[in-house]
Amino acid sequence: MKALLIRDLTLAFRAGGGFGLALAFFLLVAVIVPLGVGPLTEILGRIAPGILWVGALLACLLSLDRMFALDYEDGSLDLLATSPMPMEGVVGVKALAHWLVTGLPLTALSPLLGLMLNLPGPGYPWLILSLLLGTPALSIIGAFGAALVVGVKRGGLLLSLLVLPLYLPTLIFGAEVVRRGALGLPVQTPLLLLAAITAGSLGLLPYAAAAAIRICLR
Amino acid sequence: MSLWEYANPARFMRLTERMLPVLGALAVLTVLMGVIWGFFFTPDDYKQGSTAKILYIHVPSATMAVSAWFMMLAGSLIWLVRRHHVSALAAKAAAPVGMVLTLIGLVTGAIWGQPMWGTWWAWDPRLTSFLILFLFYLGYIALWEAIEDPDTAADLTSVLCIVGSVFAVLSRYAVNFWNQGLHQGASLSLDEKENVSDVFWIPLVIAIVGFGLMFATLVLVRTRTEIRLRRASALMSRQRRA
Amino acid sequence: MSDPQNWRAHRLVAENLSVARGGLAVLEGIDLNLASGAALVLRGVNGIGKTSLLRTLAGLQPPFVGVLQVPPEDLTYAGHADGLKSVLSVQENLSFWAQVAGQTGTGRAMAAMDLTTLAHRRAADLSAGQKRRLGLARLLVTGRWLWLLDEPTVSLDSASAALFVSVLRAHLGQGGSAVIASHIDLGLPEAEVMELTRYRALHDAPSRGGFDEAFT
Amino acid sequence: MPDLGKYAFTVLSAYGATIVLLAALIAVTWVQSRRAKSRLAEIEVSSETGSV
Repeated sequence: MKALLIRDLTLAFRAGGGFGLALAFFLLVAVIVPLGVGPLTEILGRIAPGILWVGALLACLLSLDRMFALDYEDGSLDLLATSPMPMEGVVGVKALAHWLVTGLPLTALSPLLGLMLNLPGPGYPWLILSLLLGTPALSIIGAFGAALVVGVKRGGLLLSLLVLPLYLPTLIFGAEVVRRGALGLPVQTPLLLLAAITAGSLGLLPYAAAAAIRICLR
Repeated sequence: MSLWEYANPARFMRLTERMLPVLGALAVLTVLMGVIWGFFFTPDDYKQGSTAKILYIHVPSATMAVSAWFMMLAGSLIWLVRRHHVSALAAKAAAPVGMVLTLIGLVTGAIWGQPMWGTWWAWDPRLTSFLILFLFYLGYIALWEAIEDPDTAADLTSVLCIVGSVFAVLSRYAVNFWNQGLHQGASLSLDEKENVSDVFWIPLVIAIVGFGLMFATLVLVRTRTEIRLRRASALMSRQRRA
Repeated sequence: MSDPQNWRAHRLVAENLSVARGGLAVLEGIDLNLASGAALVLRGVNGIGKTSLLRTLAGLQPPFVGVLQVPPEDLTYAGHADGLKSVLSVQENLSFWAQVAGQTGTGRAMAAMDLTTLAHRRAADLSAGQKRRLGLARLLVTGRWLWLLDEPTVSLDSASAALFVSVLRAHLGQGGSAVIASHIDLGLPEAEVMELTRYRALHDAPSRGGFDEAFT
Repeated sequence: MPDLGKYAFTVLSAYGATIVLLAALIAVTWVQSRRAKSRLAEIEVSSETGSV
């Protein structure tokens, strides 16, 4: 398990691994939206929670199709499936690696983008906390989607179509935490619901994703 | 003879061959009866005026749009547990029907809301939930289309249907939560059935039954189509090998 | 766990095995009984189902019909693709698969497949034959009893092929076993040869799902 | 025809949209069913020995 995590992280950081793409995309969203919406700080501050969460979600989506497809093409997935490692563990490790190279850096970068979008002061801790709690769900839900389209050539667009609806509850509660936090309202309910979605996804989706991969390899 | 024997394609074809004309005729009859009764012979609502007549198409299609997903879920579970091909194909056949009914629910809902909201689209929680349901249907159908091997496609779409059901329910609650306080009272609730009197209620029930029968008819026809295509491709691959 | 001490007791048994591709049986009635130290070579024209049979034995796809008994977690599969990452070095690729299999040490495997001098070269910079040798070295580092090999000598020159056969023979000598799909003669006279043409599924073999019956 | 009052356009467009969508669904279902039928018939004939 550890070996797989280290290999995936190494691959992500080596040339062509795609680390930083998601971050650059996230940054791009924060630049593009004000250019489209206009520079009024008041409006930007109001929509900042939503933009930051939508940006993080799309950035996560960007690198999902590589998660299993590359290993499928070069035969590694066959070899992992016949190895003593349980497929659920493989899925979990892959999702963890995805989170470490996208979700976690996105969370770290988010306060800076919040600044650029004029997010009100009280919102920052909730922004970081909600992303920290919510991005693991994005990674594991994404792993499930990627597992479904493993055998499909050029499955990128299909993957987005499958995964985006599954992302909606996470998005709604995550953005709600930040919006309420920014307005100084109590955030407990959406925060707990967000945590519940993450916990539930982490607990159950590895089994569904592993089943999907086994089906694809048949 | 157990019910499961109808999962044999040939037996299913023979049974539905006899059933379809009756079912189809019943469906046309009840749909027309419910809708015509509702459209021509019900009074206007004291609050909503003649827009209440949209009820007789909106509510049945919305009801069946959700029921269709549940039927697909049942079909997927039966396929995963008992490996009956007809069950998987019935789920596949139901998806486009469910999607169109969802679309009808969305369009009629938006049109109904227009005079109240003053706009063609409002992010009313109910409409938003249906929009999300529509996306789930799209994804499910797209996954069926994308995978070549039929058994693999059946397996993967079944897994998607189960996981999707959980997330669809979550989305429903998330949307309710997200929208609270945005339209406070100003929005038209499409859910004011409590004070609907019998005058409206009876034709509505007939229309719902009619839409249900229509759904069943369409799904049966489409399942038969899918079964024929499966047999055709099975024969094809045999010929190719011979 | 895989310890060559226990290999003598291992056995691969298949009874009346049918193998399917795309829901249609391609091979049927296969009986196998592979003892420790034995090798089996699968022969047959392209498309007869060699790969499907190997993938079934590997547990990647379920048997269409029949019973299959394989010592759990004591096999390794080598398909057409070698499972190499082009940006990782020979050494890194190999030690990854060793760790996945719960083993350590890659030196012996690299020496056996004549890769030691290439240890720090990236897999992207290897020739096709060198890649294949790396893929076969992976078999050694996993330390599994049963090797399931799909055309292992493709893109190997005759010297490398001979090297591979000697490695395979050493594996058999230790009590290991192998099932090999191969077009060409490997120069492994002790291996039993199985001609798959005999097991080709009949034209009217039943397919999955009961679509064999006409509807009218 | 009942008097639909000021909402005539609203009500009629809802019914119209429904009829169009349902008609399209039924038409597509019918065409697909016809096509599958003729395709299968063709293949059944060409593989006389095909049915067991």
